[in-house]
Amino acid sequence: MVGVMIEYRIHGRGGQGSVAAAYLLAATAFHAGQMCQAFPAFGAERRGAPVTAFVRTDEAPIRLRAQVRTPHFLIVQDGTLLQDPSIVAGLRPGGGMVVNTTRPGDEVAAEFGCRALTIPATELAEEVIGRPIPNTALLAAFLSVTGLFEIASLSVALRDRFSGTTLERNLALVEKVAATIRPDAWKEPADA
Amino acid sequence: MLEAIEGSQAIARAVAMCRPDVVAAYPITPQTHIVEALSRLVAEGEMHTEFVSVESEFSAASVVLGAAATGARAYTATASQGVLLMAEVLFNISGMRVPLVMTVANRAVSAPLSIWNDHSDSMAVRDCGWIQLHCADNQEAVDTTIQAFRISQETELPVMVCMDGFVLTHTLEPIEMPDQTDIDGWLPPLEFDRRLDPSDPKSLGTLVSPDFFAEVRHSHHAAMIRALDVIETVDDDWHAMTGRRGGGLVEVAGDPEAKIGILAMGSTFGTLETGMEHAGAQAGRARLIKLRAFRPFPAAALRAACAGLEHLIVIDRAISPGLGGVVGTEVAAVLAGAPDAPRIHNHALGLGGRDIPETIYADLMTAVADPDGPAFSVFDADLTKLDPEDR
Amino acid sequence: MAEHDPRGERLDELRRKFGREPLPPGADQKELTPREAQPRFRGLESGHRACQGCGEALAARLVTECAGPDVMIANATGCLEVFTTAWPQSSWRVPWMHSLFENAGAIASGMEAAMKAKGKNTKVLAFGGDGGTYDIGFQALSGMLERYHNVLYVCYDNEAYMNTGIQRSSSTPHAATTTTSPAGKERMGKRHLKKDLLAIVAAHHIPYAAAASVAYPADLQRKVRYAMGIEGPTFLVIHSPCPLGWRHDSALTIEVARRGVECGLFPLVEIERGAVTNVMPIRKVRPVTDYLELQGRFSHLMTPDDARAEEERAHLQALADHNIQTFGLRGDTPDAGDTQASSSVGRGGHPAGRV
Amino acid sequence: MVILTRGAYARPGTSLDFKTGNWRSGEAPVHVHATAPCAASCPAGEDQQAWFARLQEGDAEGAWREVVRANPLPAVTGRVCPHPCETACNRAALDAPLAIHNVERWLGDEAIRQGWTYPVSAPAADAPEVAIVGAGPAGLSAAYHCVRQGLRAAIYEAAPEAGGLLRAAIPQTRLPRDVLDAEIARLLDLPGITLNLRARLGRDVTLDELERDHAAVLLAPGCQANKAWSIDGAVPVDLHEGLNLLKEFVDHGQLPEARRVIVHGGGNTAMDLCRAMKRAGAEQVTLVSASGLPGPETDPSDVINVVPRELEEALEEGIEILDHTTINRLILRGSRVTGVEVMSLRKLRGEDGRAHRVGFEGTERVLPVDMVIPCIGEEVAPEGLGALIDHGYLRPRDPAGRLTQERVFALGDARGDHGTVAAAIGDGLRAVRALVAELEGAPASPDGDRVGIAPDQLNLSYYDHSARVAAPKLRVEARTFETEIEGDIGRAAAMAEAQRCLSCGNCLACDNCWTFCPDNAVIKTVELARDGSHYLFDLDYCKGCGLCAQECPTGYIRMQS
Repeated sequence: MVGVMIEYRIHGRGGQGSVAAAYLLAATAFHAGQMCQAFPAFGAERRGAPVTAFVRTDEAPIRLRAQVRTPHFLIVQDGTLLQDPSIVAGLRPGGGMVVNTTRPGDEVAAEFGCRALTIPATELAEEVIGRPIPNTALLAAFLSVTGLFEIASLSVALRDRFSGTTLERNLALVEKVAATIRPDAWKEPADA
Repeated sequence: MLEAIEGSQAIARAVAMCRPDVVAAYPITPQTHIVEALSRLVAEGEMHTEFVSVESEFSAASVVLGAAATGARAYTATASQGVLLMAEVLFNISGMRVPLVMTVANRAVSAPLSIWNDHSDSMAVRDCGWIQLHCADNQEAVDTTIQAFRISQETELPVMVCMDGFVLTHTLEPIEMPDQTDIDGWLPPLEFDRRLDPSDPKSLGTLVSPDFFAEVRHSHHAAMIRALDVIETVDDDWHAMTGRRGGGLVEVAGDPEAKIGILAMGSTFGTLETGMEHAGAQAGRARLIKLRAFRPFPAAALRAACAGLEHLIVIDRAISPGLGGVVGTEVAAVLAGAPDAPRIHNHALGLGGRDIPETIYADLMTAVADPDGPAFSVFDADLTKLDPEDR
Repeated sequence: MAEHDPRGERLDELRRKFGREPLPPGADQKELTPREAQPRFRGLESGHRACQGCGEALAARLVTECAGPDVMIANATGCLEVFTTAWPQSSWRVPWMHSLFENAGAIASGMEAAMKAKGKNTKVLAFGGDGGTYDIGFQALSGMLERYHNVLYVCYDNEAYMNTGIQRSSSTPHAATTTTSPAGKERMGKRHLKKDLLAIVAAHHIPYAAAASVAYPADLQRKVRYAMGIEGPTFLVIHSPCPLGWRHDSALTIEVARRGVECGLFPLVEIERGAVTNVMPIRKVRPVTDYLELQGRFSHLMTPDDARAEEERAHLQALADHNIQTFGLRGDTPDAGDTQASSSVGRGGHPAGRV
Repeated sequence: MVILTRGAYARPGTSLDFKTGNWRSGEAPVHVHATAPCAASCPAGEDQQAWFARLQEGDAEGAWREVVRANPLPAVTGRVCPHPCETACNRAALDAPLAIHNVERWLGDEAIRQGWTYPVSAPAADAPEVAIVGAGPAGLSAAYHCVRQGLRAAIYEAAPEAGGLLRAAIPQTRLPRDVLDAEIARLLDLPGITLNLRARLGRDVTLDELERDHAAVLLAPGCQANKAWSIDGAVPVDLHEGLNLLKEFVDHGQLPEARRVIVHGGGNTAMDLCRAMKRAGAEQVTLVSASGLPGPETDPSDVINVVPRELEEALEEGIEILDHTTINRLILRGSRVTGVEVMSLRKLRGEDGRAHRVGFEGTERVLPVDMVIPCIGEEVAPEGLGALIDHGYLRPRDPAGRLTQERVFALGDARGDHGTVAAAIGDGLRAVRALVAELEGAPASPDGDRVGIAPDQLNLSYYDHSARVAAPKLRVEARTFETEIEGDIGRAAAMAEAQRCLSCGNCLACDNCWTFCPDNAVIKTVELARDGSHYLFDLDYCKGCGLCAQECPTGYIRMQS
């Protein structure tokens, strides 16, 4: 996919760090030598409301400012959002979603007709970081499964953002999640 | 150094590099991240400034005016309602010819309430006598912010740096952040002769009789016209140091030979560029004109940029109800009378945060071909959403 | 041989600071005019366009002459601004700026922040009338106080919007007539009470808030000097009669102001950190009618055999009595700080002023 | 051509270009140097306000020099003057008049203690010499003022000592001899004064000789002859004339014995005599006076002519006073008086518009007495004056004292128009001033061109209440023939009392005008301006509001067209 602009859409609820996830993903791409762009779908909603954030990565500078309508990938920070079938609106054929849920990935993939990877990110975050913030675990899983950027770039991005114990625990979480995912599983085109 | 950084953070860092003596600001979406970032820089000791956390935008503008009048370098930022609350002070600042810099994170104006981006706020104060520069991306916003301090000092006019709220302020993207030592060398200390000073106690803000008021306004206008040169010179100087341009007065991209031009201010420009690249041959290539200096209005530069065009689409991100688009009207005015003046197609779009998709380019190019197309429209309005009586 | 002369150095420093350069050797010493040779700082110069007997002009002169010259002033829109600075002339001899009606507190905040940023200790003053202070500029004032700017805010209280031609403000006393609170068949002047701004200001828990009157210049200047010495927000409201708006003879400005204090309607109190720390006791309390009778704005209250007038007079008397009781203003035993001692003069000036 | 400044800033103090003086529609402030009521009422011609001003500045010697511009004998007048200045004092409208006499007395005594000398230089040896008849207060004052004016003076005094009535008829209890001696000695020591004692006019020297040998003659012989007294022709055989009795008492300390005494009259002589008789042992001493005691009942022009404190002391000592009363009839047993019939009377305005005393029938009553002492006044002794005497006195034709003859003046009690020491001293001043003008051929210097000033022209708001000083006084039981009854108030009290002076009509240098001018149009100067103040009105800027005049405590500023 190198040389092509890749678009991502992140779904979550207010307070779950969805915008941070978008910024982290963009920063990861940046540290991997890509150009990037991340921004939230700005709303006046408060904590708990569904929120969306967008990311673009590309070899070339990104001039486009429109919201992401046809993402290559979705990152879903809250499994309950799957109740809304329009969550996959615009998802490109062959695209995939990484979802924070305890449901099996196959089941989700079947329901939405796309590749899907599920991990219990909240539980993992609670276990390793001590707080129910699923974004780091999801990003680690996403990077592992897509192989888009080195996991190490995520670590750099995390280092820019956090320090001390928080950083250490996030890095540990990344390691732990990455170890459970079959790397580069989505590198080859999906059967569709 | 190139950094992946959110627009607001980058602006705060750029402001800090200019070492303002006094910063006063009041939070308002979507400018809040800038105030917060500045507060954090001050709290962390990374920025040595008197940060005055005021009780309103009105006071924010007043505080920076008071500070700047003493010869201090001063900065503020706001958006939307904040701009309007400041309006009275804005006229006052420029009328006294006091140099200072303000960021406007452009946002629509209530009612109805909209927290999203358009240019209604800065358009509402277009006649307040400030220099008004519009930025297309965060790099330009950073570069323009720093340039603004120098332009302001050299012209003794206040400068408003406009950047699209959310679309730029909340977007993380790679930005080349200047080096502090470079800025220290590039931006001279503020020398303001008319400053309030006990050793030469002048009175500022006097009452001027009809015998002299016209001259006051003329000189203000003349200073704005002279500022056109300053804006370009400063940008050249910036380019000499950084290798980047902040956008001069007007920038042209796309096909220089094209007969159709599209003119836009702010972040819409990038979407148009991308839209053109992706649209393919059918839509055709246009000349894309980016208007950076809205005040002073660069009439000559615009005429040069538009030379040879048969059609010019002017995009407005605000509306003057009962007239149409302000930018469109003004562009038409400066091009009027030229024998080969292009036909102006004025469209307002992206009002109140309406997303501007990249397909807008093709849609505009299609519309321009319609000989019966309206001189002005709210281009992306879906009239079916309206009661027929209200269409 | 040049000896070390600390005083000379200090003089040189002051000259540099205030712009009077020492003359080069051999140059003719300029003969000072009597005006230039006056033994006081002239912050507000002659030639301003205030009305005859203007209490506000007097108050501003008194304030600046003991506050200056190392100050700068933020002046709200109002008479004081208009009559002092008709371009190209200015009556000020201190750095001064007028911005708007409602932002003197904020402009002063900015000046002070700039002084702080530049490490200068020039004191910032803010001047406003009651319109610019009690009403439209109230928010900016409150913000300035809350943020603890080192500013002395002086409100020249002439109890109405005089600049626009005498309209009521929230400082206009109850029952006074203005062009927007006229007396008529249905009305006896202003229906509402004078806002207790001093209490509101004091509630910001600032170091010093005080009331002064032009009738007691020594007391007024003592308060200015005290406030000038405080690092932090301070507030002074000065009762400044307006002969035009209050409709009294221009020669009676001081007499009216004096009676205003002596009847208890304008108590001269000092409040530090929210607590009343000093009041000017009234040696001999006068009835409010002594105050009202001099002023046309209260003439409708002086109609004989008018029950409504009688009631309003009684009301004003009750308000004065309330002040007297609240602040303990009755000073039956002579006191060095009471209304009489504060205004007494002797050969060579005011005894208090000579101390 | 005015060039616009960027942003329309203005330069400091440039409003001086805008002359607001043309806003004045009518009146402008002027300094009006009025005469304070104390000075206006002083028979000696002192300007009390002026010397109080020096005291307020802490300059006692300067104050004394100010006093002796008019009055060379302040230690005397501070004791014996009925002080009309205090009666006139505007401070009465505020609390109580100043104790001017106490301060004057302290100043006079202080001058004696400190040995202060008159600010006078010796007249030229060939300066004109003026003959002065009488070395009483009028004559002494005249001699003093001659020297001040550069003339020489030759005094002719019949008595063996100078002092006149001061020495002959004022008891020690009011005027100690050492004080009198000291002031007279200081005066007579002045160069240019010669004193000829035991030189009686008409016996040792004649008026013609004096006129011939001198530039002028000033007649101050006093009143040495008692007025004839009888009640309907009845005169008791043992009649004692009041003044003679008093002189004898002052001279020898002797008084006739009597149990019940009536003194008839209403002046200080009568009062001194009453008190002396009482102190000498009389059980009951009654003053019968046609005039009234001060009070609302009495017209101010008809008040008993006595120093108020003397009256007060007399009442303390048990003197009975029957005012508005006259003696109708003497009840004689043989030629000795055993009682008097008295009757109430009043001074009333008659149909002719003049005041007459009218007795009221039915108010007659009889008082038993042992002795009646008439004290109804004295006349000029005619010896040597002959035709100059007109109905008992040397009645002058102008205030300076000129008589019909060229360069002959009448001074003091002999004029018959007033009867106080202070007036006598003032006569000396006025006569010499007029004489000098005449000798120099200049018009008489205008006296009294200064306007007066009433309390309502002052602004009393600016004066704090302060109590009048109370002089120490001997208790009644402790009063003797020798010791002075009223004591010294001392320096501190004198200085404090001086601070009470309102400075009526004169600049107090209080800065009020300078402080209150909203237009900065009052300029304070270091040098004293010609008009006696430190302030100038800058009429280029004065808008004529009148605040300065209104707030001037002393009424020194007035608004005039």
